[in-house]
Amino acid sequence: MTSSVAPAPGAPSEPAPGPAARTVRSAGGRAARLRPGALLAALVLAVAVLACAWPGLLAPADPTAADPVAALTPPGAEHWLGTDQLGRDVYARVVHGARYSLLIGLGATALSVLAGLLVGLPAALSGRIGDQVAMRAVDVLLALPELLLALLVIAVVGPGTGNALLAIAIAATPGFARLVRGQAMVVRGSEYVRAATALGVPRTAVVLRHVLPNTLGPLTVPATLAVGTAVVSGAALSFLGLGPKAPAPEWGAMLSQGRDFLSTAWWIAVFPGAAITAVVVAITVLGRQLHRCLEGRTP
Amino acid sequence: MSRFARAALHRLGGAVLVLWGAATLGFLALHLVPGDPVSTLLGGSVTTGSAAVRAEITREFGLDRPLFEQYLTFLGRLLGGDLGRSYQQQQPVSLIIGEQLGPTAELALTAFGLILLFALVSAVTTAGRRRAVRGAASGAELLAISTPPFWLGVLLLTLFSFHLRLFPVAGAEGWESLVLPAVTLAVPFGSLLSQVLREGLESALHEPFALTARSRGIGPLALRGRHALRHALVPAVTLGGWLVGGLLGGTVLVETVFARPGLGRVALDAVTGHDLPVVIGLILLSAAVYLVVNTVVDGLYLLIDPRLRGAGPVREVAA
Amino acid sequence: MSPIIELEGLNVEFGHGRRRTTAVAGVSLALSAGECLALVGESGSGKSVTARTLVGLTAPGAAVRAERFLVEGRDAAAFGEREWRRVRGRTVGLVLQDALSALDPLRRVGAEVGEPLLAHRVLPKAEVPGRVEELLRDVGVPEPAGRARQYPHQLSGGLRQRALIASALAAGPRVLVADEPTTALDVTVQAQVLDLLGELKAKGTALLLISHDLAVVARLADRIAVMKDGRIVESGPAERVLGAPEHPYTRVLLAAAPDPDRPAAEAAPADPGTGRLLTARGLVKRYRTPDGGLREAVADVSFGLAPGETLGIVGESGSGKSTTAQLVMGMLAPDAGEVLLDGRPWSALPERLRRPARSAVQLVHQDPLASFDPRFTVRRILAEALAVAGVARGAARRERAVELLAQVGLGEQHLERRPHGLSGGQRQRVAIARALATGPRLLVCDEPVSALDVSVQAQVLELLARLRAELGLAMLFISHDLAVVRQVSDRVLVMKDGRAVEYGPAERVFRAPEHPYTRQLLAAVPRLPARSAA
Amino acid sequence: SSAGPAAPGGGTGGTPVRGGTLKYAVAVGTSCLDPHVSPGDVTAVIQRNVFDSLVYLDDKGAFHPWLAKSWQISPDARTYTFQLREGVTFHDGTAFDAAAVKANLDHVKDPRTKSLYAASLLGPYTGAEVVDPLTVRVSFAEPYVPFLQAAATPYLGIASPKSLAEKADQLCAGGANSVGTGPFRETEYVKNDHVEFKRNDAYAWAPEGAANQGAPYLDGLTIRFLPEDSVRSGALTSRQVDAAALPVSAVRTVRAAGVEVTRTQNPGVVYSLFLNSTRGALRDERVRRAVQRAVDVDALVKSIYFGEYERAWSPLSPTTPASYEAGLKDALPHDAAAAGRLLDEAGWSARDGDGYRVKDGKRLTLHWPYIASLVRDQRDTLAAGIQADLKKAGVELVRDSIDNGTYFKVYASGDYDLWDNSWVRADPAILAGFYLSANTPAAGGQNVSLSSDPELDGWLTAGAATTDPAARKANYTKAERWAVEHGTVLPLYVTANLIGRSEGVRGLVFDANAWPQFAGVWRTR
Ligand SMILES: Nc1ncnc2c1ncn2[C@@H]1O[C@H](COP(=O)(O)OP(=O)(O)OP(=O)(O)O)[C@@H](O)[C@H]1O
Ligand SMILES: Nc1ncnc2c1ncn2[C@@H]1O[C@H](COP(=O)(O)OP(=O)(O)OP(=O)(O)O)[C@@H](O)[C@H]1O
Ligand SMILES: [Mg+2]
Ligand SMILES: [Mg+2]
Repeated sequence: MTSSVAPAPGAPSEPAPGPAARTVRSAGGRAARLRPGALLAALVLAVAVLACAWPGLLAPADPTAADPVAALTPPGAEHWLGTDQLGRDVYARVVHGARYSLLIGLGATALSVLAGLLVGLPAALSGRIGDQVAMRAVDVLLALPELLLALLVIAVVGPGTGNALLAIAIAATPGFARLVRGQAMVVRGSEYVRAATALGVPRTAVVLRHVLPNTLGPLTVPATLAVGTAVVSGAALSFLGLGPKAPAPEWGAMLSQGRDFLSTAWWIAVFPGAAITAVVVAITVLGRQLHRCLEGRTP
Repeated sequence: MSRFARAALHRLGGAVLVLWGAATLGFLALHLVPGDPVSTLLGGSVTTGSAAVRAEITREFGLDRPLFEQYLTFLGRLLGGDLGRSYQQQQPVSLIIGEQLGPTAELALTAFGLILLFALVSAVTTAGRRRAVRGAASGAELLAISTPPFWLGVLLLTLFSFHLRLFPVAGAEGWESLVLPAVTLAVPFGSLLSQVLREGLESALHEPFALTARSRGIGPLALRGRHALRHALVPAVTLGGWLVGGLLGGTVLVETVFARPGLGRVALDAVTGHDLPVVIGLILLSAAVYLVVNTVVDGLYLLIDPRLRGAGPVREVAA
Repeated sequence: MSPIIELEGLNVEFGHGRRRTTAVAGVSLALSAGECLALVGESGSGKSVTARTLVGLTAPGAAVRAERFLVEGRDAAAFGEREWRRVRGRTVGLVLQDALSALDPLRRVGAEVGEPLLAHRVLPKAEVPGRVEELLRDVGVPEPAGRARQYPHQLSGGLRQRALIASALAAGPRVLVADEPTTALDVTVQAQVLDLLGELKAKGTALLLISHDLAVVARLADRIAVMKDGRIVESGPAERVLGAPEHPYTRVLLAAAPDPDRPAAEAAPADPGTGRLLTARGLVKRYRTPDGGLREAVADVSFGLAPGETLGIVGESGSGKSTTAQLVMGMLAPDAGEVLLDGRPWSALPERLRRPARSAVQLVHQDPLASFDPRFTVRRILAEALAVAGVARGAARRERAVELLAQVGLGEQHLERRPHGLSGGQRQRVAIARALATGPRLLVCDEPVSALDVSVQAQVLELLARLRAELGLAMLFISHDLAVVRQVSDRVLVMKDGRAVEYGPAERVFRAPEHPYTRQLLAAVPRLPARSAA
Repeated sequence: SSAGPAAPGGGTGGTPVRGGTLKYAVAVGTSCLDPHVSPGDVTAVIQRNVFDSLVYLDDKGAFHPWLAKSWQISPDARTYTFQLREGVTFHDGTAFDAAAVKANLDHVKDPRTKSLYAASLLGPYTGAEVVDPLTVRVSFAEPYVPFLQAAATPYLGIASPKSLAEKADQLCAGGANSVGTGPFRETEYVKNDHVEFKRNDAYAWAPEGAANQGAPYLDGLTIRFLPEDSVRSGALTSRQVDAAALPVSAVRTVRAAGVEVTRTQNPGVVYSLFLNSTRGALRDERVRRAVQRAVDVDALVKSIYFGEYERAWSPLSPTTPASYEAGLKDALPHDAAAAGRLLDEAGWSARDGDGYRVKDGKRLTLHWPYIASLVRDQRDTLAAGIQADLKKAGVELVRDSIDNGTYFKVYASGDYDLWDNSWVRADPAILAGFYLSANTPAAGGQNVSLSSDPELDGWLTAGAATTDPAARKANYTKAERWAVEHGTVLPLYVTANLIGRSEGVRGLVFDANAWPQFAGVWRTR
């Protein structure tokens, strides 16, 4: 049987017939153009990254310097975002806090993707037995809610920045392992891999040249989105007092300290909260933009 | 039929494996914990108990015996359906979980209901509409997804409970005390689900069969209701399955913020206090839930998509 | 009597700014009861867009303009969504391209067919099922009651296409627009569907038949309009357009269309059929069906190939052609029988031992795009193959790559392009170049031209023939299209349900088919009147 | 009779009305509700409603008869004889008698009870003897003056022997398992949520001098666990509970909302930072004293606790009976310069890149471990403040979060520089727990500064051996001075119970531990 005569016209963005000209992904499916939202997101992230790399640049004040006299001063000229109950500058703390959140977000995701590859790829490529074993193991981890799993890891390795990162990474790994395996299976069965085999390309070369990269490709979007999730999880852990050590200005920790002052000194908790949301939104938006672009590239 | 039986058996076997794995994982995890089990047992209380007390504990929980032996006895008791006694609370784990299950189930189920409601309404009404509408909806959802649930909870609490006094601050009596926690849980997950649903709906609306359907002269609602929705449900169900786990995890935070009793709090206490028996009990519970949910999800797939029902081969009828 | 649909100067454009593309330019057509207008043209010429425009479903973001657009005398240009809804299915029925995806896979066939009845409240709900049965019976679906309760995926392509037509007819439209109604079907089924459309026309339905294949429309069309790049380059009575084409493009199309009755002008090799190069003995491949039973995709197939010889394998969908190809390629292990290469074991070897010899046997896919790593440029695609062939990195490899491209009629400028940036024909050429890279003696071509427009198809066949002559390649040529097979093959193997029903020299098989199934196939092949006359 | 428990605070005006219930919110929950086992204050506060004690210690430090009509202490303070009140019955109907007392004390001492605190309250307990049904004699291996105070605490509250025997393994579960003679019957305990009490109508044996000698005025009492500070205060201001133990952070807002807040300082050891005098840089007394001076405790306590908590000068709280050394006030004011000088003298004069002091290549770093899950009362903030102050002085303070598992190892092995603690007890004897050389953490004691000084030991043992308040005070004040002047402790603030109660809650009084007593509470209609 022959397949349809031409590639079907690219998916339009909306079914209703409208004479009003609207952006439609052209049949070829070129990359969707950058939305203003994405630009804004990029800006937010740029600032966040700057805050990680050179916090001093944005906030010269020492985020841990206590000044009891100036405690709980509301936002103003001197302390842009006010001070906390120790008189520490909230702005400085928010800026310096970016480091922890992003470190956890990126680090944990990178780690979990790597681990996911190490588990998922062999599973997909090995025989039925190996696959079964690996996937059962993954099932066991998947059976636990991510937070519970993370808590469990913390219980073993103890709190702290690195450990929180590790915990979140481990908690996110099974998901990626599944993803990798699934994708790898698709790629393995794809025509181009069969074609390479038919050419007589050695198996390892096929895996390295075709399977691995084409498995990684589709991971980029979930991975980006996972960074956002990891940031939130990191905040959650330190909210529960299991994150970076005091007096580290981690956003989640600031939240959990500031929440007792919401009615007296709202700024202590509100700004770190806003920071988390902003960063996660930014990451997510970029992730989706990336999705659109990739989807645009491969028809 | 025999095929069904085989499938069921296979599933059961898998389930047992997972449960066993989960239990072992928990056991190992908390035996890898650095430090001396007795003092974890004493719950890190300011006192450390006299030597006599420590000795007594060691003896009672058989902590002096080799790890492997402890593991075997542990497994043996599990098989006997005995989850053991909590280190910290000195009570049967089954009892603790039993009495705390109620509030959590209540919370999770209510949240789940809200999630479905919210997602369906928001997705169906906005899918494939004008960009402005869709943009507004998905923008709000994005915000909701990106806000840490505990933070959302604190805000809701301050606003609706402390200031407006519409809802009780804490506790688990009556539906009023359920509203804020449930909403807190539901908002982020609901938004996520609604985004998935909307995407599903829209991709379904681009399928050729949607075009065919419209070429028959049906209206937009019929198109969504009769055609697109079922297609959108497939990814939604997948997410839904994952979501249950997410909800359980979420209860840990929400119950803490809203000072509600429930398994979330128990879990937090148990894990931070290294209360091994309780932790394992919870692990087994959530594993069981996960397995049930997965079974249900797979069932739903079959219900939604006839192509997945292995009902006979593709009929190659010579037309 | 006045036409039901009158369309003049239709223009459809997509996108805006630099991306603005004109899909349809100044198309005019009219449809009256009981007549069949055929819209013929190659891929992308604007047929489907035109068709969809007739029911006000051009596409989102499409800028539609028409000097005159009347449906039943009313000005359709002014229609709003409501009016259009009344037209769709009631006045104009649309049968979409690709029946396989045009039915909602999650709904029962009956529900799909009955939908227009409900949408237009033609009947009270209770009577719908009955009517649906009638409709299915009318379009020739056996045991309609049972079928109505099944899901699309449980129906064969032909049945699906009929169900689709039934649903388009349900609300009794005066016009039926059929967009490539038979493209996805086997010849025999295609013939039946065309007959069905013929009956409808006879019953007085106005028919707009869209196809890329002149031969297909020849049977039904009263008038033919030939489209190219969104314009109608020639239109007129069928006999005239087919018999005495005026526009050069029409001539190209006619010339390109392979003719099942034209003997191949090939000099057959010395010792056809003897398995000097490749021997397949009693090949069997079984697959498990979803319900656990076994299904013989290939059942006891044997054949031989001499160097330089071309064996054509024809058969309808699911007859086991591709599976056979896979077996020959050593991509699948036969459940019984074996394949010998140069008289030595081939299918029996473990992959490790087979790999070194693989360069001798190469595959050309039906869907070249799928056979390329989406991330690869043409250069890397060829490089990979050349590496296998042992060509050293760097300049040497590049030279060879350019040579190969030249061989298949492509140039150096294509080296850095990505496959999905190439046209269908070019992709197939790249695929062939890759196959040639390892210096094979046998090319296995699985439906190498099925995805291509006739004109391109002709070029590719041309290319294959040339390579064969130049390089003395042997070919295993798989196709469902008898005309094509006849054009290239020395010997032919006809497959049905995994069995080889007939096997012999191409000329003999086509001139004097022995097996009834072969005869049936040959009879079903659509032919251009002009030639059959000749 | 003396003023008795009708102590100030709690608005005692007006004539009591019967009926109504009270919702009281506390911060921390407890893993075990058996006061014989659990060391938690909250356990004591909760179970005080169920379990009466032999004697009552009021907030002036005076003892009053309760379940014991009278008592005699042998001159050598080794035997205590109690004449018990007749007609007292447990909630399960069984009668209270000498046997019951013996049963309880033995239960506490029994290792299988796994008592974490009560047992230590019994000190050198050797046994109790039933002289006659209503007379019991308790004996100790050596003089043990603090026993009377110990006997007054809920930790040695008297439970029904029947329940001790039959429900041995459920006592932690509280609820109906807690059977005492107290003014309230415990009907329900939902972990992490609440404990439910109903009035014990039979109650007629309140402590002598208590405002309410009969059954409680309240029909019922609910104690709710609301760990979130904001939630707890929010619950109070939004009238969802009638009274609550408040976080300092909330006091201001709560007052603004028209809630009355009473503050009562706890007796015992104030919240202090102990300096391990046996390890690293802190072996040098100068360094310890430098730490004492470097931290601006005044400013920190003021800003973090809004003046609700009093800055402490001595390891003992001013409200600890017969002991407080008022002379220590302003003994060691904040003085960065002095601190610097001391450190220079001690040889920590050089500074490294980060501005920390170094001596032969080693940075002056102090480790202060903590268990995250036990942090409360803004103490982490306070620590951060101390950290900041020390940094100014060039001392690096590292807070290592440890978990329950490693806790004991670190604690017992003295593998820390600083350790914080506070201990509510209405008897200076508590100081022995913190400074007697024998009471090292390894031995289950609280001598975290690992001080060992014969003279000090002498004062502490003497203090426990004499019944004469003046003599006791003399001994303990010496100990306090020694502790401060040798830089073994940095007293931070005097812990206090901040209890907010909405309008209409009356008769709330506090015992010697500053813990609320609900038997006399009543509500205005
Ligand atoms: N929704 C759309 N958006 C943008 N371009 C479109 C859209 N639909 C069709 N086109 C373009 O319009 C042109 C005509 O498309 P159309 O589908 O009518 O071709 P066709 O003649 O039907 O081809 P085929 O025989 O392959 O179906 C093509 O170039 C196609 O890319
Ligand atoms: N991997 C597989 N698993 C199960 N059944 C298969 C598989 N591959 C092919 N089949 C079945 O084997 C039969 C022959 O398939 P094959 O692809 O060889 O037919 P074909 O002649 O190539 O058809 P087409 O012309 O559509 O390509 C079909 O009925 C198909 O359903
Ligand atoms: Mg088309
Ligand atoms: Mg095929």
